[in-house]
Amino acid sequence: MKIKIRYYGQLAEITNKNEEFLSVNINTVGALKRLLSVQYPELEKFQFQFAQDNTIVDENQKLNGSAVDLLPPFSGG
Amino acid sequence: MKIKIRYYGQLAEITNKNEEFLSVNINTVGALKRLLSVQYPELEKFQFQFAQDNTIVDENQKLNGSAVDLLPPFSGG
Amino acid sequence: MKKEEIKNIFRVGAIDPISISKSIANHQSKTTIGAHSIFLGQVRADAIDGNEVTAIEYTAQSEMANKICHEIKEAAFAQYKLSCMHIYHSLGIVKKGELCFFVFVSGPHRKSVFKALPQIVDEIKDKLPIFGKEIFKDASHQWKINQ
Amino acid sequence: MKKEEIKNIFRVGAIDPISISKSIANHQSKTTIGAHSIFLGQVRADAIDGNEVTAIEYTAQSEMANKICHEIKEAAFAQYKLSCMHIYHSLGIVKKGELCFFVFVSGPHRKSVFKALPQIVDEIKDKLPIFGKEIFKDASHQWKINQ
Repeated sequence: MKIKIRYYGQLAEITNKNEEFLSVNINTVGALKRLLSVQYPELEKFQFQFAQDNTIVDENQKLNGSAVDLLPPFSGG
Repeated sequence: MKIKIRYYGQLAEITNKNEEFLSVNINTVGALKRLLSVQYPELEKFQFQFAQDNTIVDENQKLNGSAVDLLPPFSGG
Repeated sequence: MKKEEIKNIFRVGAIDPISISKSIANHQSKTTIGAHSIFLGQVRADAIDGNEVTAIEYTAQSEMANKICHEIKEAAFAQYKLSCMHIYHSLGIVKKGELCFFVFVSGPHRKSVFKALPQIVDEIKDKLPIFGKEIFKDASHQWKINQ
Repeated sequence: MKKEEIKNIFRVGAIDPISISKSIANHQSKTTIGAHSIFLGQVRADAIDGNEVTAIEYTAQSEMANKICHEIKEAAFAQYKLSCMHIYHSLGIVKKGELCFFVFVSGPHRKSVFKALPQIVDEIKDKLPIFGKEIFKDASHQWKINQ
């Protein structure tokens, strides 16, 4: 499956990109998380959440082909 | 003693004046209240408070020659 | 903070929205402020027995009202961490839909301003000798009662 | 009340005080409103280890933020007696002393708006994927953390 990953805030800084397409052979958000930790070891040091279809999702969530967002802690206002 | 009495809000309507000077032979706010109830029997029907020197006073308060304000319930805002 | 003098909170007629934006803009040089909160009272066209309020005419014992308002402000400054506070109330006629009351509280953080603002608004309504006369469409009137 | 569509809360750059007075003035025809309350967030020039914040640069997952903000508004309308609600948040650079966040709640009476406003502000800060980068005088930066 080819999925779009979008990086926000400090995570865009760490990965040095706002988004990328990855061809992956995995099914869950948890598996994606492990894959990204290999690609970007620095990520391990940071708190972040995943979102798919504009909704926060946990690690059991199935990847459905929509873009996946990596969101660091929110600091609006 | 000559004192200035000031009437506010609905009380100005009832007495038909904003202020008046009264020459009185009394010492307390309570006595003034009784005197004004004679002069304006309609006042008995209304809730109001007295103030002297910009402070709410009770009926035991001595008249000190400053103006006395008759204040109906407050409705600012 | 230096002791503030007693200010005149009263303005003749409605409070102009433009004056509110000026008041806000005046705070842009105060860079320790992180949070502002504003309350605005607006005259409602309440219908009472089929008759509609078209305006409120405000009168006040303004010297006493200004003195008590000053005490309310000083108490709020002592109780909460605030940077500044601005209060205006209308005197005279304010038509339905127009603004009659403005309370503007600023501080470093939102928690203090959110606690202070309702308290100040409630105290002003409770303690200041201000009197509203509700004027109806048919030119009759009744004296406003605060809940 | 008709179902509202999802609105875009984001504005590029600082929020202009003039737009706030326009927003206030737009409510003068709504004569069932008696109370407005406004929250404004302003960028503080916080000093951190001798370095001073000169601006915050905001980014967001704006589609998700707008969706969640819409849900927060709908929940507040269901919970409190409110007439209207307007929310803006800045994207991009907002300099110290400038406004980055605006929440405006109106209703017939003050009690509802005073309850709704802090709740809406807190939820927006907690739940919307918005990210602030604090830019210092010496051009270094750090990522803002909400308390």
